[in-house]
Amino acid sequence: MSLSSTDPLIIPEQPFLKRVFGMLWADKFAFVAAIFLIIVLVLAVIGPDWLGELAGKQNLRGRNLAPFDWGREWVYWLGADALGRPLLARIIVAGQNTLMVASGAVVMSAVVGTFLGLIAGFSGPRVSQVIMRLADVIMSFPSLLIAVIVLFLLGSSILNLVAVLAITRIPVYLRTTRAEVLEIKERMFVQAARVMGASSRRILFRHILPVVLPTLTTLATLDFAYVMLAESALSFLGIGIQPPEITWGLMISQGRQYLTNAWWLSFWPGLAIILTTLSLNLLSNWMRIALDPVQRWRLEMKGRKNG
Amino acid sequence: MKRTMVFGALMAASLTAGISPAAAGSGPIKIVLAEEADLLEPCMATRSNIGRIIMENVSETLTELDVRGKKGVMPRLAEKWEQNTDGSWRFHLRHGVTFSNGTTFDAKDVKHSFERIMSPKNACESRRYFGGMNVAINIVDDYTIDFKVDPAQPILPLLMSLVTIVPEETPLEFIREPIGTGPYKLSNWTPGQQIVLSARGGYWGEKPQVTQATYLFRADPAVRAAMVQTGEADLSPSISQLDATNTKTDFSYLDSETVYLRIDHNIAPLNDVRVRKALNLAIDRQAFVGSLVPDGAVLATALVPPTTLGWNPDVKVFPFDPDGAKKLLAEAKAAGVPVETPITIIARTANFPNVTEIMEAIQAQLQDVGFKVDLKFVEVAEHEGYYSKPFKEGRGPILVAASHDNSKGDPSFTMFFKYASKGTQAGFSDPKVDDLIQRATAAVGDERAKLWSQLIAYLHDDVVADVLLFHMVGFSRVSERLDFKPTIATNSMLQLSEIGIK
Amino acid sequence: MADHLLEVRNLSVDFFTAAGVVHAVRGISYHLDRGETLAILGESGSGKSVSSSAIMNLIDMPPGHISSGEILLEGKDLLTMAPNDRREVNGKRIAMIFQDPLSHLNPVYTVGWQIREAMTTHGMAQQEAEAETLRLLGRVGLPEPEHAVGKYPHEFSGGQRQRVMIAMALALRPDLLIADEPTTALDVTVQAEVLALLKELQRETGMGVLIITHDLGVVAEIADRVVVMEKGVLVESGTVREVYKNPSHPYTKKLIAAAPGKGEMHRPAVKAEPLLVVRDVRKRFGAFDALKGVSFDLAAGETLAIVGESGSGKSTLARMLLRLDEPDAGSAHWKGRDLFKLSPAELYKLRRELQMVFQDPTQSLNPRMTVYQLISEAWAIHPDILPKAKWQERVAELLVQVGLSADHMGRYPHQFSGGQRQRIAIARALALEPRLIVCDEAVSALDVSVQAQVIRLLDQLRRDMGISFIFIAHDLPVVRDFADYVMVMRKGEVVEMGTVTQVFDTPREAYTRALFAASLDPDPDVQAAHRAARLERAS
Amino acid sequence: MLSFIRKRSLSSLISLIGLLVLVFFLSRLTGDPAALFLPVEASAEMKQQFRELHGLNDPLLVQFGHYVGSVMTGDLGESLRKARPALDVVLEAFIWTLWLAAITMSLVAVAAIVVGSLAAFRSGGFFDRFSSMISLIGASVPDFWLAIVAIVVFSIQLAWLPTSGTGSVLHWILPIAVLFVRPFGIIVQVVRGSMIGALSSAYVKTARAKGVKAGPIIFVHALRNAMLPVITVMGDQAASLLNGAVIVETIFGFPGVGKLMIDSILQRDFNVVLAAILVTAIAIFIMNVLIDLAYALLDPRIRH
Repeated sequence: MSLSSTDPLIIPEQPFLKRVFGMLWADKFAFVAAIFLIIVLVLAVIGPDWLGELAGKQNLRGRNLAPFDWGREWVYWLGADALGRPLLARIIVAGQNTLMVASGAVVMSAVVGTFLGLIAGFSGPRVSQVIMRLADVIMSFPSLLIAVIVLFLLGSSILNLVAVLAITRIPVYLRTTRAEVLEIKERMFVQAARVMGASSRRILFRHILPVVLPTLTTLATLDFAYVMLAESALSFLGIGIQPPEITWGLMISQGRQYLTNAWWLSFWPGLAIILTTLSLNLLSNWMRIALDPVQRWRLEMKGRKNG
Repeated sequence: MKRTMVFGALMAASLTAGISPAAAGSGPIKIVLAEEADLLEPCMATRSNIGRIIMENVSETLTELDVRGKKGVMPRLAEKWEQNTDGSWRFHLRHGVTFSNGTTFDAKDVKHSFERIMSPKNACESRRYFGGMNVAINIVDDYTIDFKVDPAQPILPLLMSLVTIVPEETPLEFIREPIGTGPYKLSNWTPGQQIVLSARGGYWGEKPQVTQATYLFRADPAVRAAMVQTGEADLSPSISQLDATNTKTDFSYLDSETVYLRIDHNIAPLNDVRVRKALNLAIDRQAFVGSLVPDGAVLATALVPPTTLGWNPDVKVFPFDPDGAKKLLAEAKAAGVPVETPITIIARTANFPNVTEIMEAIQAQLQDVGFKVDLKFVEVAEHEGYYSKPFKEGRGPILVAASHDNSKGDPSFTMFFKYASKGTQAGFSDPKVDDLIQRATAAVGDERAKLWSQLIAYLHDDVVADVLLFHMVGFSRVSERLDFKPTIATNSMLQLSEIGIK
Repeated sequence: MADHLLEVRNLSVDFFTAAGVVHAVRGISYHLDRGETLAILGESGSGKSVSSSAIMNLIDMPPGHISSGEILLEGKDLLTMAPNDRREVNGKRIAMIFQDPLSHLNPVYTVGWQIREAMTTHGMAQQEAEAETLRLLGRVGLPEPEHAVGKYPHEFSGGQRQRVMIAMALALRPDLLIADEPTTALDVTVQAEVLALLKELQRETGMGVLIITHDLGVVAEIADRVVVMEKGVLVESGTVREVYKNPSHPYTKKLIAAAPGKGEMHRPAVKAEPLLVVRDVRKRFGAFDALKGVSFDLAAGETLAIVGESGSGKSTLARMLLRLDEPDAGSAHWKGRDLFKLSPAELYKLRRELQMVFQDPTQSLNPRMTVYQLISEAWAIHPDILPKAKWQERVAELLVQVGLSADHMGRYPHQFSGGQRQRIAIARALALEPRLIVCDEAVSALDVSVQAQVIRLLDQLRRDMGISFIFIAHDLPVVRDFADYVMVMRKGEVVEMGTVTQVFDTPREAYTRALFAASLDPDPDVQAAHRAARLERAS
Repeated sequence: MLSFIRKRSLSSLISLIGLLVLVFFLSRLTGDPAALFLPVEASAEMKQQFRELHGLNDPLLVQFGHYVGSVMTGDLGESLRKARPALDVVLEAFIWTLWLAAITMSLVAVAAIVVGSLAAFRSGGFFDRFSSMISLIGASVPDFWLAIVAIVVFSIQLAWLPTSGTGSVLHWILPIAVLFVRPFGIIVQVVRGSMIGALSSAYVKTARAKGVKAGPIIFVHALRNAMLPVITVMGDQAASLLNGAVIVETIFGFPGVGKLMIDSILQRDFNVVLAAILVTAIAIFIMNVLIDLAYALLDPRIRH
C-alpha cells in the first residue's frame, strides 16, 4: 500500500552534476561534510609540495609554541610542535599520508573482502567453507599482533602498513558481503536474471553487488575511522609510520607526552581525525539515500524546494 | 556470586593498602618502574629491569662500586681482597652472613654462584663479563677463596661487583624465588601487578629504614609521575623530562646513558675521515641541551661518562661549525669521495627520551650542511641487527643511533665491544686502537688510566670514530616523605637501604 | 439524533512524499453502527486504509498530516483526545486485524503472550488474562488451545494466524473491529472460513465491523453497506446490493465490470503436436513431498492454467521447468529434449525460449536498474539476438507493445504502479522472443482492474505471437477467461485436468467443486445463494 | 544443539590449527630471541648456547614437530623470558582481560541499547542527532589519548580515582570508561539502525493498535526483534576486547593478555604468543557459541 506508487512520477532528468549538487544542498550536514572533505582532499594532494618544506622547518627555540598567536605567520596559528615546526602546516602535509594509508587500507580490504564474500556467498559449500575458515583465522588473530608480526617481517613502510591494516579488516567485508549475498541471491530479481540465462558473474556483479554496495559503503566509511585510529595505535606502540614521515596518528602519538604542557600538539591532529570521520559518516548517510533510486526523491525534493 | 566475591577481595585489598603506618623513620614504600621484571634470577641481575629490584637488595655481591663518593670498589660480602703473586685474586669473605633461607654464607656458595653463571645449562647474562677468560676457583678455607684468571684481570674485584651470590643448593636452571644474603627477601610476586620485598631479620649489616618495598610497573612515564604525585607510589626512578616540573620532588641525575651515532667506517663516504669530521661539526649539540635533551646533560667526548677511569678532560667537544663541515665535505668531494651518497640513520623507537625528535633534528642539521640523510626507525631486534656484527652485506652508509650504559667506572666494559676489531659493535678496525685496548685492559693503576685517556683522545680526535652526542640525564620523582637522591647507578640498581624515610 | 458508533466526518489526510504532498484522503465521511458491517472498497492507492489508520492513530506524523475532519466514536472526537485516553481506546473499544498476520504478529513472542498482552495492557490481571486467552483461542477455532498458547506465530498456518489475530482483537470485546484486507493473502477455502468466523463473532458480540478490501467478492460475502473510494475520494456509497446492481459512478462501474470470470471461455482447437511433454515429475524437500508425480502436455500457442492452494506444488513445478530447482525424478521434454538433462551451455541457449513472469513485479525487477537496463539486459546476456545499436529502438517497441510508452525507459521500477511494473516484467520476458512463458501468480498481486488489463495483454500476445503460457494461480475465476486447459493441483498431485469448459462447467472432483464453492462471487445475490448452500451442506 | 556445537567445534578447530601454524612460522621468521634476551655485548657463543638451550637451532620444521608433540600432551612450552610455563603466564593475564571485557561489554550493551533505542524512537530528532554525533566522536578518538586525558583529569586534577593499576573497584573505572567509548559508539549506531527497522515493522503497528504503551513497544516488542544484528556486532566487539586492549592495558598497568601478547612478540617469546592466541581463540569460540545460543533464545524461528 505504498503511497509512492500511486502515480508514476515524472521527474525531469537534470544534468548529473547539478543533480548531485542539488541533492547535497538538500542535506546541509552532508553539504558541509562534502566541502570539508574536498578541502581535506585538495590539501592532501597539494600539501606536501606546497608546505612540505615549511612543515619540516625546525626551530628549537620556538618549541611547543602556543596556538592562537594571530600575530605570527598563519601556519603557526595552531602552534608549533616539539621541534618548533608549524602544526597547521604539518597537519596539512600529514593529511596525504593519513588519507593514503586509510583509504588504501579501506579500499584494499573492501575490494578483497567483498570479492571473497561474493564468492563465498555464491559458490558451493566447499569453497565457501574454505573462505570462511580463512576469515575465522584472521578474525581470531589479534589485529595488533598481525600488524606487529607482518611489519617486523616486511619492515615498516607505508605500503606494508596499508597491507597490514587491510588484512585485519578483510573479514569484516567478507562476512557482511557473504551474509547479504546469501539473502539477496534468493530474491526474485536474481531468479529472474537466472531465467534469462545470466551467468553467475553477471548476477554477482550486475545484480547482487549493486544491492550490497550501500551497506559496504557505510561499512567502509566507518572503517576509515577505525583504520586511522589503528594506524595511530601502531604509532603509539612504535611500529607504525616512522618519522620523518608523518600522519595524524603519528602526530597524536608523538604529542601525547606533551599533553599536560602543550595540549595542542596532540589535540589538532586528533581533531582532524574526528572531523574527517564525522564528515565521512555524514556523507555516507547521505550517499546511502542518494545512491538508492527508491529513496533518492527525498533529497531531490528538498533540493528543489530549497534551491 | 563469584563476581561479588572477587570484587570483595579487591575491595579488601585496597582498604588494607590504603592504610600506611605513620611510624617515622621506617616503613614501607612503593616504587613504580617502567619495565616489569620478567625474572628475578640473581644471575640476570646485571639486566637493569631485574637488577633494579634484587641487586644488593636480595642478592649481594662480593664487592660494590661506590657511586656516591669516589671510594671506588668497596667491600660487601668480601671484607678484603688482594692479588696473589701469581696474579690470582684472593677474597676474604665476611663472617656471620646468612642467606634468607637460613643457611650460612661461605666460600662454597661463592664458587657455586660463579660456576652457575658460567654454566651452559642456563642463559645467565652476567657470563658476558667473563667472556674469553679462563677462571679457576680455589677454595682456600670456608671464608677465603682464590680466583685465578687467564689472562690476568686487574679489575677482577670490580667484576665481582657483578656476580650475585646464591646458596650452593641453587639449581643451575633459572629460579623464580631468589635467595640471597641481602637485607630483603622476596615476599610476594604477582606477575603483571607487583613484586614485594620485605626487610628480613638476621641481615648482617645495618637495618634499613625501608621495611617493605612494593614495586609496581607502568609503561607510560606520565602515569609514573602522576602516581608519585597522587601518593600511589613514593618513588619513580625514571619520569619524563616534561613531567619533571616540581622542584621539591623531581631530581635530575646523570644516568650513565651515553647517546651516540655509531659510524660504519667500512662504507664510502663514511670511510673518509673528513666526512666523519663534517658529520661531527654539522651538529649543534648545545642547542639540544635544555630543549630536546634536558638541562644537565653533558656533551660527550667519550662513550663513557666523566666518572669513569681514564676519562680525558683534554678532549674537546667538536664545535658547531656548519661552514667548516661544508668545507670538509667539499674537500672530500674534490678528492673523489662520493659524499652525495644518501646516508641512513638507523634509530630505535623509544630508545631514549625524545629519540624521534632528536633524530629528526640531527637529520635536519646534517642536511643543512649538504649531507643526504634518510632516517629510519626500527624496533629492537632489527636495530640490533644493524648495530651488531655480522653486518649485512650490501648495506649502504649507515649511522646507528644507539645508547650505551657504563656506570661501572671502568672503560673496559665499553671499549672492547665498541672499538676493538673483534668488538661486536665496532664500526671500524684500527691496529692502534686494538693495541691500546689490549694494553689498558691488562694495566693497573695510573698506567691504566693513562692508556684509557690516550685511547679516548685517539678515538675522538684522530679516528673520529663516531658522532658522540650526550651523556643523558634522567629524572626521578621522589615523594617528599623519602630521603633519596638518585645516582648514576640508579638505572641498573636501586638499593633500598640507601633510601631514608623522613 | 443518536450518535453513530463511529462517524468519520470530512476527513482529509495528507502525506509528504515523492511527488510532493499527496492528498491521501480528501474530505471523506462515513458512519457505522453497532452490529453493522461497512466495507470500504478500493484499489491500491485509493486511500481506503488511511481512514482506518487515522482511527487507530497509526499514521506517522510526519510524513502524515490530518488536515481536516473529525472521527467520532459515540460522539467523542478521537482526534482531539489526550494521547493517553486515545491509547486506551485502541484494543479496548476499537480493535484491528491486518492483511498479513505473519508480519503483524511479533515473531519472537508466543501467541498466548501476545493475546494476553492485549488484555493486561488495559489492566486485566495476569491470571484472568491467561484463562481468557485459552477461551478465545478455542472460540476462534484453533485446535488444542492449551498447546497453541505456547507456540510462536511461525508455527501456525496462514489461516490459523489470522484466527490468532482475531482472538487478539476480540480479547476485550471491542465495540468496533477494523479488518484491513483480512483475507487477501489466504487461500480461497481458508478465506471463506475466516469470513464466516468474523460474521459469527459479530453476531455474538454485536460489534460494528469496518472491513477494508479490494475484493468485490469479500464485500458481497460479508458487508451490509459499502463505500467505494478512488484516489482519496469517496465516490459512491450505499447498501451492497444497490451499489452492485446499480452503480452510479463510472469508477464503480469499471470496477464491477473488471471482476473476472464472466467472459467467454476458450475452446481449444484439436490437440496439436505437443511442445512440452512433462512426465512424472517428483520432488521432495526433506520429509515434505512437494511433488508426487506430475505429468502434462502443452502445445504451441496453448495456455495451461495450474490452479491450487498454497502447498499444492504448483510453484515448485514452475521453478523446475525453468531449472531454478532440480527435480528428483521425471522428465520434461521440450521439442524432444529433456530439460532436466541439459548441460549449462545447452540450458543457456534454451533460456531464450522459456521465460517466466513472477508474482510480484516489485521484487522481480532489480530496484537499482532503469527500465532500459532491465529490458536490454536480455540482449546483454544473449548478444546474438540484437546488436547494441538497436537496443534503444527495440526497448521502445516492447514498451509500446505492453502498453507503456517509450519515454519510460530511463525510469526506475519504483516510479511505476504495480500493473505497470508487471508490464515491464512481461516486456523483459518478451525481449528474448520466447516460445513459452511461465506466469507464476503473475496477476495475483494486482488490483482487479489491472488484473484484467494484464490478462488481456497476455491473451493478445498469445494470439499475435503464438506464445504458449503456463499460468499459475490460486484463484479459479482469474484463469477462466484466459486458459485453454486447467490443471487443479493439491498437495503435490494433479486432482483434475481438462479443458477450461470441462473444469468450470462440469468439475468432476469434490476438491475442485469445493474450490468453486469457496471462491467469492462479486454479486451479492449469487454470494448469498452460495452461503446458503454452504450452510445447508454444513448442517 | 549438541551436534551443532560439535560441528562448530570442528570447524573452529580447523581455523585454530591454521592460526597456530601460521603464527608459529611467521613469528619465528621475525627474528632471533637470543639477540633480545641477551645484551648487545653478549658473545656469539653465549647466543649460540641460548639458542641451543631452547632448541632454536633446529630447523624450523623440527621445531614445529617438537611443538606439536608437546602440545598434544597438553604442554604449551615454557616462556623464554619468564622461565615458567607459557600457559600459566597467559591464563594469569587472561583472567584480567576476561573481567575487563565482560564488565565493559555489559555496560556497553545496556547503555548502547537504551541510547540507540531512544534515538531510533524519535529518529531525526534532537536526541538522535545528538547521540549519534557524540557516539561518532567517541568512536574516532584515539584511546591512548583518551586514557591520558582521563588520568590527567580524574586522577591528577580532581584526584577522584587512582591513576592506574589494580587493587580496588576504583582502579577499574578509568580503564573500563576508556574501553567503553569505541564499542559504545559503534553499537549505538547498530542498535539505532536495527531499531528503526523494527519500530516500523508491522507487529509494532499491531501493538499500537492494541493500545500498548510506548515503553513496552520499544523495549519489549521492537527491541527483542532488533537484537540479532546487535548481538553479532557485540560479539565482534567483545572478541576484540578479549584479544586484549593493548593500549589501555599498557597505560593503566593492567596485567591483561593484550599487552602480554605484544610484549611477547616484541621479545620473541614465541611460546607465550602461541599460548595467548590459543587461549583467546578458545575464549572467542566459546563466546561465539554463546552468541548462537542467544540467537536461538531471542528468536524462536532460529531454534530447530
